[in-house]
Amino acid sequence: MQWGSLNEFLAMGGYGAYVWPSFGATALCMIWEVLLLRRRHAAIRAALHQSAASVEVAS
Amino acid sequence: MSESRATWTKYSSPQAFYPLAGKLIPWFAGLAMICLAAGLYIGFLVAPTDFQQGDSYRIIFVHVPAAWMSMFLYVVMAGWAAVGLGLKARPSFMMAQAIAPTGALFTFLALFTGAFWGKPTWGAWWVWDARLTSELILLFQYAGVMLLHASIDDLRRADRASAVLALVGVVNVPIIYFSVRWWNTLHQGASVSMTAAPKMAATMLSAMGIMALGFWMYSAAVALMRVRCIILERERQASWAQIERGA
Amino acid sequence: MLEIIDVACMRGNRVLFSALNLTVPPGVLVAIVGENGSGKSSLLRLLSGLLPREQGRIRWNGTDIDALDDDYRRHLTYLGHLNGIKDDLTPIENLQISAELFGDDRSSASARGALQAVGLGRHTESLPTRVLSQGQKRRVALARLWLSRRPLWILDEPFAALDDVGTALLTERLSRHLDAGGMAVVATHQAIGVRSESLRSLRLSG
Amino acid sequence: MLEIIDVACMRGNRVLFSALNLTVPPGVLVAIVGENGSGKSSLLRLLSGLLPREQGRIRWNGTDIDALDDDYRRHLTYLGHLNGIKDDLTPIENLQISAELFGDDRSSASARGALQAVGLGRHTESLPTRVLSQGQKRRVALARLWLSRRPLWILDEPFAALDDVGTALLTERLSRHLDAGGMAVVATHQAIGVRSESLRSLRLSG
Amino acid sequence: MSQAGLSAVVRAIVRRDVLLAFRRQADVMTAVFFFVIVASLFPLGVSPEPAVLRMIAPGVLWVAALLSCLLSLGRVFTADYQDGVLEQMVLIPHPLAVLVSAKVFAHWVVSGLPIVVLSLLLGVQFGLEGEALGVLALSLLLGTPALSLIGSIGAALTLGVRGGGMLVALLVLPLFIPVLIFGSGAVSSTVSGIGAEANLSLLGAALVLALPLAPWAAAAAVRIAVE
Amino acid sequence: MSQAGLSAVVRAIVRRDVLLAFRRQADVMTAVFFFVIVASLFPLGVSPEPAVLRMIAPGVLWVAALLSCLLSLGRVFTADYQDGVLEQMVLIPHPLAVLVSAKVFAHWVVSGLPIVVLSLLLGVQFGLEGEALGVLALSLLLGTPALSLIGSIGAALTLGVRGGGMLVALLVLPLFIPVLIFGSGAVSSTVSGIGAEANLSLLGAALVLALPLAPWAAAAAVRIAVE
Ligand code: HEM
Ligand SMILES: Nc1ncnc2c1ncn2[C@@H]1O[C@H](COP(=O)(O)OP(=O)(O)OP(=O)(O)O)[C@@H](O)[C@H]1O
Ligand SMILES: Nc1ncnc2c1ncn2[C@@H]1O[C@H](COP(=O)(O)OP(=O)(O)OP(=O)(O)O)[C@@H](O)[C@H]1O
Ligand SMILES: [Mg+2]
Ligand SMILES: [Mg+2]
Repeated sequence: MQWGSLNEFLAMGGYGAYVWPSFGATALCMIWEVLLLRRRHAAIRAALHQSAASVEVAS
Repeated sequence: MSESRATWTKYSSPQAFYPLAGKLIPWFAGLAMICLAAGLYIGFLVAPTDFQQGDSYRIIFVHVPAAWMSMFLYVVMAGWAAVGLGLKARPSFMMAQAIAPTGALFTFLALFTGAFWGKPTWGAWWVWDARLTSELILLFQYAGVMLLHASIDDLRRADRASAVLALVGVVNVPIIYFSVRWWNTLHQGASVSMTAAPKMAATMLSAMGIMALGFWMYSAAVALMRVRCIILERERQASWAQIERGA
Repeated sequence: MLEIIDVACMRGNRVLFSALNLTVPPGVLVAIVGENGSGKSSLLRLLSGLLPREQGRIRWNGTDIDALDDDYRRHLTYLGHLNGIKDDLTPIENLQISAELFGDDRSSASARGALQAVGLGRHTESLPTRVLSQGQKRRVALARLWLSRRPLWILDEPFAALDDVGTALLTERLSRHLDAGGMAVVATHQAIGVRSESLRSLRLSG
Repeated sequence: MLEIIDVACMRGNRVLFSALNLTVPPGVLVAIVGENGSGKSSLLRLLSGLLPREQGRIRWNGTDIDALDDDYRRHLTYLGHLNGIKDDLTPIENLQISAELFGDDRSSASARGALQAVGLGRHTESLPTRVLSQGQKRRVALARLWLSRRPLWILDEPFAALDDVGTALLTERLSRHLDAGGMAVVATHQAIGVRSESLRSLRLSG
Repeated sequence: MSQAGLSAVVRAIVRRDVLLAFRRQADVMTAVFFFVIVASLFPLGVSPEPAVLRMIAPGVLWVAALLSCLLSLGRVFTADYQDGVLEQMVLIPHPLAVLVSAKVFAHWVVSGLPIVVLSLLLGVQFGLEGEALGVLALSLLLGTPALSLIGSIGAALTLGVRGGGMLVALLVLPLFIPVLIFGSGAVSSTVSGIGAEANLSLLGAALVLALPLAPWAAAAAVRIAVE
Repeated sequence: MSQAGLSAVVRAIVRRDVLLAFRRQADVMTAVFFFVIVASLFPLGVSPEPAVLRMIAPGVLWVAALLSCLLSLGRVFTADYQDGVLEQMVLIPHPLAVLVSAKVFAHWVVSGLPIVVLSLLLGVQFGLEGEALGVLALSLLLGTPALSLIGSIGAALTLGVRGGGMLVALLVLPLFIPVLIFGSGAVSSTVSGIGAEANLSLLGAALVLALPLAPWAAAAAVRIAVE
């Protein structure tokens, strides 16, 4: 383990301003994509529910 | 022969593909999380500081896997497109459509992390180097495929048109790469060259490999999630999709 | 002979028609009628091979049209909603070039003859088609039929924009085509005045 | 009241008609008939002020339409060969926006009502107009008439591409318009089924 | 008879055109991508060296913006002309020049504004920094509306004159040249430390001049086109 | 049934398209004028200094040629698509790829060839001389047909698509880039005395590759468009 303290870890040898945005952007994008997809899936399912319900009412 | 044909048609119909994809997703997602956790652990806590670049080199652990995925996913997308055109199989087109956004995302990430690496190492956010330029063009190609698909109302037409484009583009990717590289070396000396990156220690390499594997699993999981959405959206009125509403 | 077997057509999640069966023997004109949006144009595009079909078979003289490909197209004259003529060319140029492309009689005399037959006088002959009226443009497109020797005609609302004279001329041409053993599939909203023995009608119910 | 006095129309060196006189009193529909190319469309464009006129006068309630300018246009609904709708918008959006532009009733309820009146069902309402059939597109354009309160309608072949149901619907709307004291000038190739007292006809002889 | 106020009509036109643009989202993206791609062609065609790029950057970015504006504008009237919406617009009982301005404004919002924003990013890729970057964006903010306005004349003229269309549009390009010179001049004078005020105020003047005149000319051209 | 030989049909298509181009003469002029104007914008936007101009000349002239080709190409299929001529072409009983090639060839004759000729003039204006000028024209002679071929794919893919015009640019420009690099590379390496053979032969290879593949892809796209 090469990091003396959390601060040292966050500083990344003076390159923190470059390293963390890179990892942060990557993490954000990936999480965002997953969340978006789950929302999309849920929305379609809800829509299917509704249309199914209306079909049942109609018939 | 007839046997294998039967299985093929079984999985080439959306209603068979949908639950299959659903079963696969947790596996890929779990593997992705394990790999990413391990990769980050090795990358940040085990791998030593580079004596030339200092700790900025750690960007490599996202940059390179993202760059690899960006190119790999394009090829996979084009492959599905080819299968779709050849066999007229709808799920293949859906897979191609599902992969494109993830590919574009990784392309963007490669560019972004590359820029954040370039600033400390080269002193510039951007240079018109062969790799960078071809990566930028790859982003345009992804955008083209996605925008073309989005611009056509008729799904069947949209599928086939963007499949043709993806195929033409896959021919172009290596051509671009070599042409830009060649152009670059003609004009200027090797003032910037990524091959001059330091020889990497085994730990660095393994961290990078594990991260890449994690990205790979992530892409598979996300593509399958997206393809499930696409299937449901498209087959909205099909009776099996109605049944699926409870699942 | 054109056979349509169990054909279905789906556009944008909606089934326009399905299990459609139809046979067009020589000498017969099938009028496709139906409400707006019932799928007449789509059916004609299926028949001409422009719209790929997902279900059912279409056979020309016993062979599937997908297998025949160019050999099927060689027997076909299709005229859609769009006139398929170039606005910047004169009627006669338009006609001659399309004759050349489809391998019909391309002499300028017969092109001129066809234009006259369709009721376009000398003074329109040398104008760019762009300045012609709606109905005159349609006539230029229809003039192709006077040159065509092909057995199967697929026409989408050919009478639209035509006046009474134009309608009569076209009806007469259709009759001659049928008499010569030709076949025709015509989408239309109005009655077609050919001999009733050679007229059949298919209603799409949308 | 629309008065057309001694109007002539020349297109490309050819006089289409001259010394044309016509009066359209309230409650009257004038059907403009004539062969293809006789100048029907040109006359309508003259009347609507789209085509500048070189000779003669056109008066609206006694004043020259050139002098009235916007005040004339405020009384006018013109529908040409072209539908004047945006392919990328849905029928309902198209209708609402054009109502807004022309100061007609723009509530979404009345737009929906107009579409229903013109026979476009719910399932077409939310599709882009681009995918509709020829006749359905025409109906979207015609739906404007169900919102229009303007007294003068100028319609160029409104029945083209319509099926029988559509024709009946439009005829009924025209009759109501005339009954309410409206005027209409309609170029057409087919008979218009409004009450014969309110129907006049003008033949352009080409 | 019923009548809509002028402002309601203007709002409706702007709303429709923006709605249309968002309906075909791809369209908005495309104008922007076009700008980016054309700008990226130059490093590829000319030279990737940072010094050279910094020197040609103002000119290249301005030319790319100009072309992108020209091309996207060409479509605005054409589509309306072909589907008959334009002739309906002429019949709206309000001054046509105002209606044309509304269309041009909508066009600028959809395809000019994104370019202004994006120029900041591309400026960085070409090695511009600090003040020069700001002046680039500011010059485009003043310049692109002027381009849209002037371009609308050409776009309208191309409708009417059959065949000869494009030729007339080419007559409009010379009118773009002052805007281009002031715009890229502003940026390059900042780069070389002279200060951009003179060029920027000329650019502003061009915009103020175009604002009333261009819609008037474009409206006349539209009237000819629909006859 | 009666049938026309393939060569007669190809000739007829080429003849019609060239005839059409001459019918609207302005159209031919446009591609050419556009080339000239874009090329002339740069001295205005960038810098009028001869040394700078000579350096950027290969890139600028090639980019101008590329854009000009792109723009004129976008129109080729569109007109045919809208007036129904394209669906008739699909029904011609001959291989569609060959018919598409005929159209592309006609397009090149009308708008590529004039650019090749004109580049000699513009090259002189940018201070190119002797061999460089010859290489410029030669590179365009090899490159513009390749551009037309590749561009036809994009043009066909965007038929009937919302907001087609600019989308073409997005789809096609990435595919144009190798041609641009080899083309401008040939000229600039001549200017700097390295010799252009390598670049020229790559350009030739690109043309040879595009010749069979592009019409095939474009034909597939046309079929999709008319369905
Ligand atoms: C915006 C900027 C950048 C972009 C778009 C970019 C793009 C790429 C791409 C596409 C690859 C994969 C290439 C391959 O596997 O053959 C890659 C790999 C790599 N990049 Fe970058 N890069 C950027 C900046 C940087 C910088 C600044 C550095 C370090 C100084 C760097 C170092 C590397 C290394 C070491 C690899 C792995 C090399 C290999 O596997 O052969 N990159 N980059
Ligand atoms: N991409 C699509 N998405 C949804 N619906 C579509 C699509 N393409 C076509 N349609 C629908 O399919 C039908 C096509 O009708 P078609 O043009 O074949 O009708 P038609 O019988 O020729 O009508 P008309 O008499 O009006 O010409 C229309 O109802 C249209 O709304
Ligand atoms: N620029 C022009 N040059 C020459 N002739 C022209 C020009 N513009 C129009 N015409 C002629 O004027 C007539 C215009 O007809 P118009 O469109 O008014 O006819 P119409 O009665 O509406 O016919 P249709 O029933 O076919 O719609 C046509 O004969 C056309 O050839
Ligand atoms: Mg139809
Ligand atoms: Mg008419």
